This record gives sequence, structure tokens and C-alpha cells, in this order.
Amino acid sequence: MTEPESGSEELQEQPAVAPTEEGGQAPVARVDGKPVSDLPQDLYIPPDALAVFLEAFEGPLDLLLYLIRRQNMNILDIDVSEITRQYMDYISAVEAMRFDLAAEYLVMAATLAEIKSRMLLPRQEVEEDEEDDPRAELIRRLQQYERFKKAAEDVDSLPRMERDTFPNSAALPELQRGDAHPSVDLREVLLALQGVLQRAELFTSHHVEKERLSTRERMSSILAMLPADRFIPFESLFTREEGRLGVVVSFLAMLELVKEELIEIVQAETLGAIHVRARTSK
Amino acid sequence: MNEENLKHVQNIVEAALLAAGRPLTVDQLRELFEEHERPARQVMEHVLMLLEEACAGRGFELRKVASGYRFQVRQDFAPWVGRLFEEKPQRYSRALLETLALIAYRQPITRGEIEDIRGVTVSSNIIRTLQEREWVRVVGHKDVPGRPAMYATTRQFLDYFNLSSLDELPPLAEIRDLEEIGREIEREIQAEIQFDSPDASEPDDFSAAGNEEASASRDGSSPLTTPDEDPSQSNTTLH
Amino acid sequence: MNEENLKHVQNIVEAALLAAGRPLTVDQLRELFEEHERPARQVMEHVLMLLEEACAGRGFELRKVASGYRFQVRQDFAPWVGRLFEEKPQRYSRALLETLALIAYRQPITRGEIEDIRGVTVSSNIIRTLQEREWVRVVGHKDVPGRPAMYATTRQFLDYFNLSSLDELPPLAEIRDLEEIGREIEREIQAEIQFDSPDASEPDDFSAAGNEEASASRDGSSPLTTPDEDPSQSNTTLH
Repeated sequence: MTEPESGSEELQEQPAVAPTEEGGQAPVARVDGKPVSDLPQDLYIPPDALAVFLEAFEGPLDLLLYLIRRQNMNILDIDVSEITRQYMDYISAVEAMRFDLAAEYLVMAATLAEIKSRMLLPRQEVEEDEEDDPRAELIRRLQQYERFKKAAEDVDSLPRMERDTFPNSAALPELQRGDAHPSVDLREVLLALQGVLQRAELFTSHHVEKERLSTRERMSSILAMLPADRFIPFESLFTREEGRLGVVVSFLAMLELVKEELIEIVQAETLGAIHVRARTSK
Repeated sequence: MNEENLKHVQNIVEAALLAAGRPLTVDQLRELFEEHERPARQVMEHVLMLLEEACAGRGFELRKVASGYRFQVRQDFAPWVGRLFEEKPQRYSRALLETLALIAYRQPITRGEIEDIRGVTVSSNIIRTLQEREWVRVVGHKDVPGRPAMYATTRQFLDYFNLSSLDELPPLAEIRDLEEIGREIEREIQAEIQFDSPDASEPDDFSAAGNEEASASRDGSSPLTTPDEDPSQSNTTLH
Repeated sequence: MNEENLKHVQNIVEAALLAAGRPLTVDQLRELFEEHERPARQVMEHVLMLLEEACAGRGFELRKVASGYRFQVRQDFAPWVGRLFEEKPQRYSRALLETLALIAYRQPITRGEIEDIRGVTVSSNIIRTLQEREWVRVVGHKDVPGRPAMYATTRQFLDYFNLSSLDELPPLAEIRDLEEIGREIEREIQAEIQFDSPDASEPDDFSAAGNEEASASRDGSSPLTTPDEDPSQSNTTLH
């Protein structure tokens, strides 16, 4: 299995748990190995700690949620002034030493500042607020984010493979080779033959005639029966049970084989035993 | 089908699931039988139930996941079984889990939409990791400028997290009634305007008052109801 | 160790053997337990015996092999389990079918002779496939330069195509007729279109004639009994 995340994201893993816990018992960060369980109220934050601290958050919404929780506030009743002050303090401190602060944090800072300033101003028209209430929008976003932050934790706690369960298997018994061959319809063979015949007629003067198939088949079987290295008795190539027709077919097949010089028939003396041998090798 | 036959089918199913080492569907299991002996779907489902019962009190269990049925180690024994494998189970970063959760609960969803909700950019690494694990795939492109890819979760995702369908995901926390919140805010603002006292302490007061009311309104209401509640709806009812 | 503890160890061992996917030794199994709870060797062997007994009458069994213990699917279920691993067979190429047809009709035949008739070379793959399928075998070598192998069909070939002997293959003449009939049908259709006379009697007449011819040419012998196996029949009854 491969690490899915870059090293920096692994870094986020450890401290990230902290903000979700109320009361700040768990360390939010570690500085030089020492846990930093809560950020000092006077906002003196060791520069290194702050860097790690910010990395622990999945963005400005996550940081805001943390600040709200720390104040024991309900999302719905954010004290915008207080949260804005804290947020600004954090990010200005980070900015002071880190130049690559993500743009998202700065955008959020601007949004908070705008909300704060609006809240301070006397309201002129109700309609205007209804259509464009920046605080409501912020609340909506925080709520959405909080939902999915929780959903991510839920997904993480689902029993999963390789951690909570493992697939089971057992060794296979000896398997018979199944019939994995393609199936063929005799008609396909015939159609193929038809194609060959057509082409054969076009290309050559080959004559593929109607054959006595029984003879050709018998030719094959006689060849298969004959040893190449020795003679066997002529009679042994006939099967009595096949009757007269069978004998004729076998005889014709042997004549054909002789003609094609595939077998050799010898008779040592007149009226003596006839022997057959294949002229082919196997 | 008599009891003996059922037992026979049950043993074959057990053997096949262990031989496969991956989930098999009811139909895949039925296909193992030749036509003349093939059990009906209901029979197969009954056999799977018997098989599940037969695992009671043992080291493994029969589990239905998205791709079918599989045997797996009971969670109780995972700590011991885990020692078989040198690699420790992987931990996933919050960024990855949040992205995964958004895709799971909000699919199909574009990267931009994920970023809107998370408030940060989603790294390409995360998307790639999720795709490489085959938990997430592109299911299309949204018909907006740039035609961004829309992501959805896969069967493998469900299999990995022991789910048979997305319905089995833990329900998504319900958004508190924003319409009501909107009205509260409005009331507060009205009050502020009436008293016309733009004092710096006002927002604090406002907030404190809101606090009480909101917690009251939340009392007794279950925060977890429907798993899939459209945020755009709450959005429109806000104003 | 009391019975409850034994059962606990048994379940862990069962789960581990099923999850490992490889044989585990007694010591490897003992290593799964932390030192303070680790069962003695004798206990572990006893547990393995219990486990073996627990598999009686099930789809799998505990086996001791050279490298340890493993669960194995019972041999009895191999026929069903084997179907899990069957690959979907592909279709044979036209070249292969042509080669097979030539061997069937012209046996014993050499590769060179097949090539002469087909007008193209015959790949060794085709011959090998036919031999592996046991439809074709070498019955000897022709006594000409190079001593080429002569091929013939086998008993299995006849069995597969439900023939009791090669006699039952349709005679070559009929195959040609078949082609003729096909052309005639085409002509008929063309004529019909040209004269624009959708008269139902015409095709019927033709088809009856075709049938007669086909049965006549077969000379009372019936190489192909069922109608759907006979291409000439299906051709003539097309209308």
C-alpha cells in the first residue's frame, strides 16, 4: 500500500484531532516535542508553534470553527467582534513570519472585517439586510463545513478493510480444467468449407470431389493402427463385427493407401500370409 | 428443496466464496450450478442467511457489500489478525477524508464545489489518490464554463468501507433550521434599529441573546434525520 | 486454559488462517498473541484440532501442508468452484474452421495439402489448437521429402459434433448445392423486388422445390437430423 498523502499532510494528521475536542485537553501542536495544549491568551505564540498550529487546520473555516468552540460559542451566535479579533491576531502573527500564508485565510480575514464593520454600523434598511447579510452567509458556510467535517470523521470510523476487517479466502482444491473451449456449430464448419471450395475453384484447378468418406475415415484409422517398424497380419485390420460392408470399406481403404504409397503390403509366398506395414513414420 | 440439498448448496456457496476471495452476487453464485440444479434466487438468499447463521460465534462473518457477499474477519479479531501483516493499516489525512466525504455525500460533485464547502483548495494529490484507490471516479463533466469533472464514489469504495449501498453511510448531520435563524437575526436587527444605539457592545448583546434562543430551539430536536438534505434549499429559505 | 479462552483462541486462529491466504505455522499463529496471552504450543495444536473438527461437513477443511496449516476448499466442491475461474471462450477464426473442415473431409491430409487448397499458409497455432482440443491428430507421416505429418479427425471430433461416423458429415456435393440454393434465393428476392409483385405463392413454390432437392441429394441418408442444424433447410424455409 502506498502513502496517499504527501508528508506535509501526514503532519496535519496528528494535531488536527485537537481542535475537535472541547476544553483543549489534547495538545493542538507540538513544539520541540513539548505539547502545546492551548494557545496563550495573550497571543504570545512561539513562531514555530504557530506554523504547526495553522497547518493543523483544514483552512479558514476549520480555524474559525476551532475559535468558536474555544469560546464555547454556538455557531449560530458567533460573536463576530471577538472571533474577528482572534482570527486577525492569529493570521497577522503568522503573516509576520510566514509569507506563504494561504490566500483563503486572508480572504476570510477580509470577510470577517467586513462583517464586523457592518455589524457596527446602524442598520438603514431591513431589505438590504435580508438580501445580503454577510453574517448569515458566514454562518451558513460554517455549518456546511462542520457537517462534512463530522461526515469525514464518520467515514473514517466506518469499519474498513485492512484495519477492521480482512477478506477471507481459502486455498483452492485441484480444479478440473473446465470446458473453456469455444463452442462450434457444425454449420460453421460447413460454411467454412464452402468458403474454401469457392476460393479453391477461383485460385486453382484443384478438384475437391465428393469422396467416399467412409473410405477416407478408414484410411486414417488403418494408418493409426499400423506400426511403422514392423509388419502386422493383413487380417488383423478387419473387424468381423462390421460385416461385409465393413470389410469392403477396409479393403478399399487399403487399396487407396497402397495407391498413395502410404502402406506396404507384402506376401512372402504364394497363398502365404499377407502382412501390412506403414510406409509412413509416426 | 429438502434439507440435505440445502446443506449441499450451502457448502458449495461457502466453498465458492472462500475460493473467490472477493464478493460474489446472488446471481454469480447461482451461475455456479448447472441449469438443472440451479437454485432459485429466493433459495439462494435463504442459503446465504443459513450461512450467515452458521458463522455465529466464529472468527469470520458473512457480509453483504456493494459487489455481493463475502466472508470477512469479525471486527473483534482484527487486532490479532492485523499482526499478520507487517504494514500498519493506513491512516488517511483529514483533507483526504473530508474530500472523500464530500464526494460520497454530495455526488456528483465538482472540485470547485468541494473547495467552496471546505474553504480551501483541494490538492490534485488527494483527487489522484482517491482515483488510484478506485474509490472515486469521474462520472461526467458539468455543463458550465471549463466543463469541470464531476466525481462520484465507486463500488470499490463501498466494498472497502463495508457498505452495501450509499444509503448505509452514516446520516449527515442536519443543518439547523436556517429559516428560523434568519428570522431571529432579523428580529434582532429590527430591535437594534428601533433603539438606534450603535454601541460597540451591541453585537455582544445580540450574540448572547441569540445564544439562548438558539439552544432552546435546538432542544429536543434530533440533529440527525435525513442523510441527504439539500443545502441550497436551506440557502433559499434563509432570506 | 478454560473453554471460553480456547474458543477465543480458536476464533482468532480461524480468522487469521482465512485472512492470511497462505499457510501459517503453529509458531506464526502463536505470534499473533501478545506474550502474556500467548497459548503454549500444545494448546495451539489442540486448538487446530478443534478447528479441524469444526470444519466437518462444511465447504472447506483444515489441511497441514509443508509450510504450515491452511484452509482449503474441499475437493468435493471443485466442479462448482472451478466455474468461478472459467474464462469466457472466444470464437475460433475462420482460418481454423476451414482447416478443420479440410481435415475432416480430406483426411489424411498434410499441412501442405491444406495450404494448397486454401491458397494461404496454415499457422502452427491453428494446428496446435485443433490438437489440443483433441479434434485432430497426426496419423502418420507422408513418405515424401520432408515427411510431413498427416492429420485426421478423432473420435472426440465426431462426439462433439454428434456424429457416429464421418459418413454422417453432409456430402460435399450438398454443400455446393447449398451454395446454389443460396444464390437462387437471392435471385428470387431480386426478381420479386424488380417486378414488385409480393405474391406469396412464389417463395412457397421455390421453398418446396428446394426442400425436395435437398432431400433427394441426401439419398435417404440423414446426415443432420434436426432442422436447425441443417443449413440447406433453414435457407430454403427462409421465405
